[in-house]
Amino acid sequence: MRRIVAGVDVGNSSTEVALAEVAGSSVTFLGQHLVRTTGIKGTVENVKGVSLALREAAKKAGISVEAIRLIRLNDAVPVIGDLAMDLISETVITESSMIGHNPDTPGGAGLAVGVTVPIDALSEKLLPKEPCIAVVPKEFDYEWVAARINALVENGHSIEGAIVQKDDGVLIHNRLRKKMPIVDEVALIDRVPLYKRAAVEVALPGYTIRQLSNPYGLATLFRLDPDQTIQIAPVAKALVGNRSAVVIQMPKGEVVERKIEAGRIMLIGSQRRMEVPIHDGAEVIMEAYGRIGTLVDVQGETGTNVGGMFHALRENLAELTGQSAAEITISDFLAVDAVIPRSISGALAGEMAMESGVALASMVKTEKISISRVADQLQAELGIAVEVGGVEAEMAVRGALTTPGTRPPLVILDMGGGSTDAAMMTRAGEIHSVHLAGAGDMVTMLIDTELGLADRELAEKIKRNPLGKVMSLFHMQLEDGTMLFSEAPFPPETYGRVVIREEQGLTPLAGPHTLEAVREVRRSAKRRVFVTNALRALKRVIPTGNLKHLSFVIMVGGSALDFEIPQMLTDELGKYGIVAGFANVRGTEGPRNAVATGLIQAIAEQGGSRGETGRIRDDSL
Amino acid sequence: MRRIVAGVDVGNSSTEVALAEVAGSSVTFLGQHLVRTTGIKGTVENVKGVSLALREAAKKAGISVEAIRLIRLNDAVPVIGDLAMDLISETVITESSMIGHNPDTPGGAGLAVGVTVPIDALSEKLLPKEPCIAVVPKEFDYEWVAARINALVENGHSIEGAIVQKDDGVLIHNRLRKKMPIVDEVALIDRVPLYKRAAVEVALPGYTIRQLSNPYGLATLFRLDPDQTIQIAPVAKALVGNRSAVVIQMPKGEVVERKIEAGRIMLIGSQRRMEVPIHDGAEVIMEAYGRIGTLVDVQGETGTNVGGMFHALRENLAELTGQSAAEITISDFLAVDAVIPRSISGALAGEMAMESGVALASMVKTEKISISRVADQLQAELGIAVEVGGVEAEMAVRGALTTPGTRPPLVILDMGGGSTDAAMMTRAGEIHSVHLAGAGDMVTMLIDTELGLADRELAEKIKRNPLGKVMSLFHMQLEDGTMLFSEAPFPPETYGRVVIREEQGLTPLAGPHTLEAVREVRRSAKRRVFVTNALRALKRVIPTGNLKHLSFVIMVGGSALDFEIPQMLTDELGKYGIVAGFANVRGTEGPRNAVATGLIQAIAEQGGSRGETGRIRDDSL
Amino acid sequence: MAKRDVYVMILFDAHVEEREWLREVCAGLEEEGVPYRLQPWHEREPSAARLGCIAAESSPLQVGIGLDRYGVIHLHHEKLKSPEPYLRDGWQNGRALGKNAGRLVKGLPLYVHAGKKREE
Amino acid sequence: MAKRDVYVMILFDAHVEEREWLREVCAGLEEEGVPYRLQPWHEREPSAARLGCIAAESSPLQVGIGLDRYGVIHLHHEKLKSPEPYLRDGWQNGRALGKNAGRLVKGLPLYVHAGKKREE
Ligand SMILES: Nc1ncnc2c1ncn2[C@@H]1O[C@H](COP(=O)(O)OP(=O)(O)O)[C@@H](O)[C@H]1O
Ligand SMILES: Nc1ncnc2c1ncn2[C@@H]1O[C@H](COP(=O)(O)OP(=O)(O)O)[C@@H](O)[C@H]1O
Ligand SMILES: [Mg+2]
Ligand SMILES: [Mg+2]
Repeated sequence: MRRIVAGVDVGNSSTEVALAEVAGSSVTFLGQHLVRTTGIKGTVENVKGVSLALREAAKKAGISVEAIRLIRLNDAVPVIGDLAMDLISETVITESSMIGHNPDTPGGAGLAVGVTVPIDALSEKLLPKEPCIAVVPKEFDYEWVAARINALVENGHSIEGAIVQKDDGVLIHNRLRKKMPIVDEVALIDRVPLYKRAAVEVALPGYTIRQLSNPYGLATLFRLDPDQTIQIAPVAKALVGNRSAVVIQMPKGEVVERKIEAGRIMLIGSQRRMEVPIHDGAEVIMEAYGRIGTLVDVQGETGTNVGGMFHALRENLAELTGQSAAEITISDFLAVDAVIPRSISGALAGEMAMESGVALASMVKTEKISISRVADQLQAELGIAVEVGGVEAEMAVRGALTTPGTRPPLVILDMGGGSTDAAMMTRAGEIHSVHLAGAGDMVTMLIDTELGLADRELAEKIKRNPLGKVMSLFHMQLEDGTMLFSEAPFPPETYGRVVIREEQGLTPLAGPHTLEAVREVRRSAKRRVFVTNALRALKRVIPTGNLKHLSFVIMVGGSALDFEIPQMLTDELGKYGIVAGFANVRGTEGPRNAVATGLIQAIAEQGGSRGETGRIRDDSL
Repeated sequence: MRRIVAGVDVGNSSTEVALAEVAGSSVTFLGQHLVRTTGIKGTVENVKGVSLALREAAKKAGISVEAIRLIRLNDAVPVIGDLAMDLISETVITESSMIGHNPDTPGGAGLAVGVTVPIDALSEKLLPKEPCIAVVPKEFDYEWVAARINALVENGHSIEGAIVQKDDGVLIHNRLRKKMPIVDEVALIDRVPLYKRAAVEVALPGYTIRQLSNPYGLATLFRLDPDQTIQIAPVAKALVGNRSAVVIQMPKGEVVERKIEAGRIMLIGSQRRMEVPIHDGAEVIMEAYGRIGTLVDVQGETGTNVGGMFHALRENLAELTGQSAAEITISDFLAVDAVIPRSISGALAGEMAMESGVALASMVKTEKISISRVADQLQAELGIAVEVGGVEAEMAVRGALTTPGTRPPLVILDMGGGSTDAAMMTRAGEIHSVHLAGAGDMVTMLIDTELGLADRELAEKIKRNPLGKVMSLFHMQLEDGTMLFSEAPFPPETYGRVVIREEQGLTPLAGPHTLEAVREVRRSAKRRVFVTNALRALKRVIPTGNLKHLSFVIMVGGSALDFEIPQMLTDELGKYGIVAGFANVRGTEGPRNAVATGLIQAIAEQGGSRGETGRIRDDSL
Repeated sequence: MAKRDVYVMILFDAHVEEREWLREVCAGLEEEGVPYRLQPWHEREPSAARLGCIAAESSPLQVGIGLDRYGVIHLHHEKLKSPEPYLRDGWQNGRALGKNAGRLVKGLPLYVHAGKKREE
Repeated sequence: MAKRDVYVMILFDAHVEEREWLREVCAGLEEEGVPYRLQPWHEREPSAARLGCIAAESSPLQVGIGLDRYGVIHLHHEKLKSPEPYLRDGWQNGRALGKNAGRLVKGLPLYVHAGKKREE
């Protein structure tokens, strides 16, 4: 009996279809297609996407949808994940004691010390005996400012430097007869304390300041005693790495790196409970996780940041699954350290600090997703027999096994958006699977946060594409340092910028990051999520827990399409002697279509020998 | 009584002088100077440098050398250090199974599979049924090659790609009617195995290859069974990150990352002995060091690499100190992980691998350096009274204490070339000091090795200066991303290159490294040596061993002049609440002249109150 | 080439009386540290486009600015080989346009929000 | 600008008969993926310096190459504003010089060992 059948895999992000002609146990694949999943997985809205995918696959195969005799839908795993991220440190400047920023065009270079005096107050006072630093709000024109300073200096005033609100540093400097360092673009100049001793330092291009970032430099300039030096030292520390800076000597001026009360996380395991302060960072948390046996639940200390995080997580998941928040128990989580750029509160020129934080991906078990409703609706709409069957992990393994060069025992890693799923097939055909929190969407979140984008779509683009930097109207530097030569000029909004190189064109990035910095954030986010999760998954799914007892790891799923994630794992798992690479389903499909392909093979096997399809044990459920 | 006196500090690298007028216990500093030490420290050749430095200092002070009444020479600490570095891994290709390199201008893009056939052998054979990859040695001109391939393709040959010795990839590709990937600049083309199945992949600019770096990609292309896939997997792993590659299917072709038999290191301590395999890396070694009590000696397993390393070290030090190698015992060492670029043996196109290695700095106690001979000679030559006195650590602390904003208890870190010395002065004026192996010269060695320069002078320049990249005839990009605009064109040898920005001009770097990569090597070398050693030194020298019990750390010595090392420590030690910065000796001299200044103060104190100068305990001796 | 030979050319309709318009463009270039040369053009009502193109061609840095009598400013680059400017703006944003001219020379990102984009 | 308008200009003494000399220079540029235009110069015995300067000035990419009848090749850039070439070499190293012309356009490091340095 020859008949045309379809395998349909509805995932959280993608719906995939495979079409084949099955005759006994022999299978001829005819076509496949992928669309974005319509609606939330397991709801009848999915039908729209499935119909579309079937139509497109049929078109490619050169058949009509009506020719399909049987559709098999996968029995999706009832786990669902969510993400959260929070700061654990915060930098605060008290009493406007410093300005440390990198305007593109400061004026002059060098070091100056004096008392801050508004530019227009200078002549109204008597000839000051003390050296001054002129404070210049935006109302004053550079010509006027320069003329004023020149006249004052002529009259014996000793003006040593300037703090300027507008981007006028070079303009003023060029018109001065006496050269001095000028820090410009100080947005909140009206908050600069007046009639206080201040030091201004501007380094030459490509250098950083040396005196104001040295506590003893400040002690020398301000003639501080040891106690005052101790008090001002955090200001020096905060200025390390700047090209220009102003330090104002204030009785209580300080830079404080405040630890936010981030609280403790309680891990409830089958063997024991452990409490870890979030401050200890992701590594310590994950290490504790490794020592509590199987995870039963996680809780955050109430009234603290982490308490709030887990509360929000439970609320989100409750809403999504329709359970009550109290019923939700967390079946897995992944904590990852993150570096989060934030504006320093109390800063005068928009200075940023790199704060530390923790990103969390969590996963809960839900009621079984009622895929049968989707099946019924589909059958009604298309008039084709629809059956639900085949555990996802088993189907994925079957599909992945069509990759050349593979055989059991093997592990597949299904790297999707919300979860990293792993399934091990032993030599005897037994399958163990696990579902871990943290996958492609967490990578996107890390990129979004660490680059300070606040734009998930843009972060997703950065994740998926290589970068370039437009160097001139017609040249772009690529990540590997090679130059690309364009015939048409690059548009002005990309000029001089780091850009995302998509097929359809270039997307420029705002922000101060260099190409190397963006690349490093992108790659480290991928490493932190997928290398960590691959190792976690393998250790759990291999019966002995020892990676050296494994030969083959096959990557499938959307994130296996990434242009660098699979190579990272090939490299990393290669160290354990594991052959790891992305799948090439049926020798042609790459890492896509594994489950849909597996579903069709299951049909063929049942239609043929009706043989055993392997016993299933899903460790995470 | 008013008299002019000189303090003279002869170091391994620098000789420093201070001149002052002393009247009772009051001191007026007149001048100072620094020269390179002439000859090895403690030998009479030093006299030349001392005389020069005195003359120059006198000139600056506006006095004649004869006006000096007394010279005091420091009593140098009798420790001496040496450096060594060795590989612990090595990558070897057996049987010419792959080419993985990044020629600037490969031809075409995409993936091809076929049998390797010499370009001139192609027509002599019958029409091959199998697809071929043309192998083109340098004798063949690109016009001829292209014409030949075009003719063969016309006649039904299926030529799918090419491997070319000369830099002709684009030239050939532009003349082909059928487009195909071409890997060029394959230097050792005569070692490419012929009549074997091979795959050629070239990625688009800015991308890396995907199929040949995936084990299952290779399995698909070569129709490999699982066992063959396991065998070829290291080839895929070795190709991760390349823009173009060739893989040739050889029965025994493999890439092996061989561990070199690096042996064990034996740490003999006052409390216990420990053996650590070098393979475990620097962190494990240094951790073991922390658990053996005071170090008595270190030995390397004989017959192994590390044994050889320590043997060579002892020989060097024996020669330098005139002791026998057997007498030499190592009083401190610092192990640091290093990444060492090496040509892969068996490679066909000069491919490099990043091997791992360990760098070691060691230090031995020697006989007391006979500084008195130097003193006698100096006295004879100049006719001025010369006395030796003042333990180096004490003098350095006295000098450093002239930095504004400091008071005991404090620690000075003397960061020189061969050693990092620390001295703690307690509130009671007691001084403890230690001498640790590893300082500026080790940083230079790491830079030299990790960038594959084999040029210590160049590495020293990289250490001391910021970088730039010449972007066009008139523009240079600096480390912070800003652009510098030049009036004269940059010379051709710097065009498009990473350059060292010295005051006297630009030094271009050869090699493939990006500006970011060179910068990262430089900064990480500084961190690995000086952050590590600062923490080691502080823990040893603070009576409680607890960093939180300390307020002030003052950096002196040549490496405290570095444009970023002091800031790294300001930042790092700031985390423990320590005020750390480079000294400003006498409020003017920066981190230089501490010992010379301290010597003069000691004279004044003796001449004045003849008070106690503090009891000395040197922990390391 | 000597310092005097490196500049951005600014051509303006000789009828322009508002010196303030030119001053702001020049200030933008000066703040960026890029030299410029100012030159009036006496032709009958030249367009900003024409002035920008000529300026770019005669500018050793290949970047030219044209300012017409209505205060329209075109920023042009010799390599563009078309009358379309790379950036276009009104005199109100002269400072930003001058800065952008300097940044174009130096290869730095432009302030695009301030100016108007080149239509393509 | 359209593709045909982006090129490195190569001017050669029309008396040069060794096509091989030109072929290698062109091959160097082509391998680097940079278009060029070849043009003979009919003046009486022009120097490589003169040809290089004129080539650079008439080259939309500002990079020009001059080849005299003795096989001396000058690589010039319009911005240099002096008769001194940026690089100079003999026909034996034509390929390297052509590659360097391409690399100068692309902002890539030059093969300096192959060519001779510009005296300053
Ligand atoms: N070309 C690609 N490069 C990198 N990531 C990709 C690519 N295509 C999809 N992804 C990522 O894959 C994830 C979705 O994987 P998928 O397998 O479709 O999920 P699911 O199994 O939940 O439907 C998302 O995080 C998405 O960003
Ligand atoms: N300007 C500088 N920047 C960075 N390092 C420097 C500088 N000047 C000297 N050094 C380094 O200081 C070390 C020598 O320090 P020094 O205090 O002179 O040694 P010693 O005390 O042994 O005489 C060398 O490693 C040298 O590279
Ligand atoms: Mg400015
Ligand atoms: Mg090439």
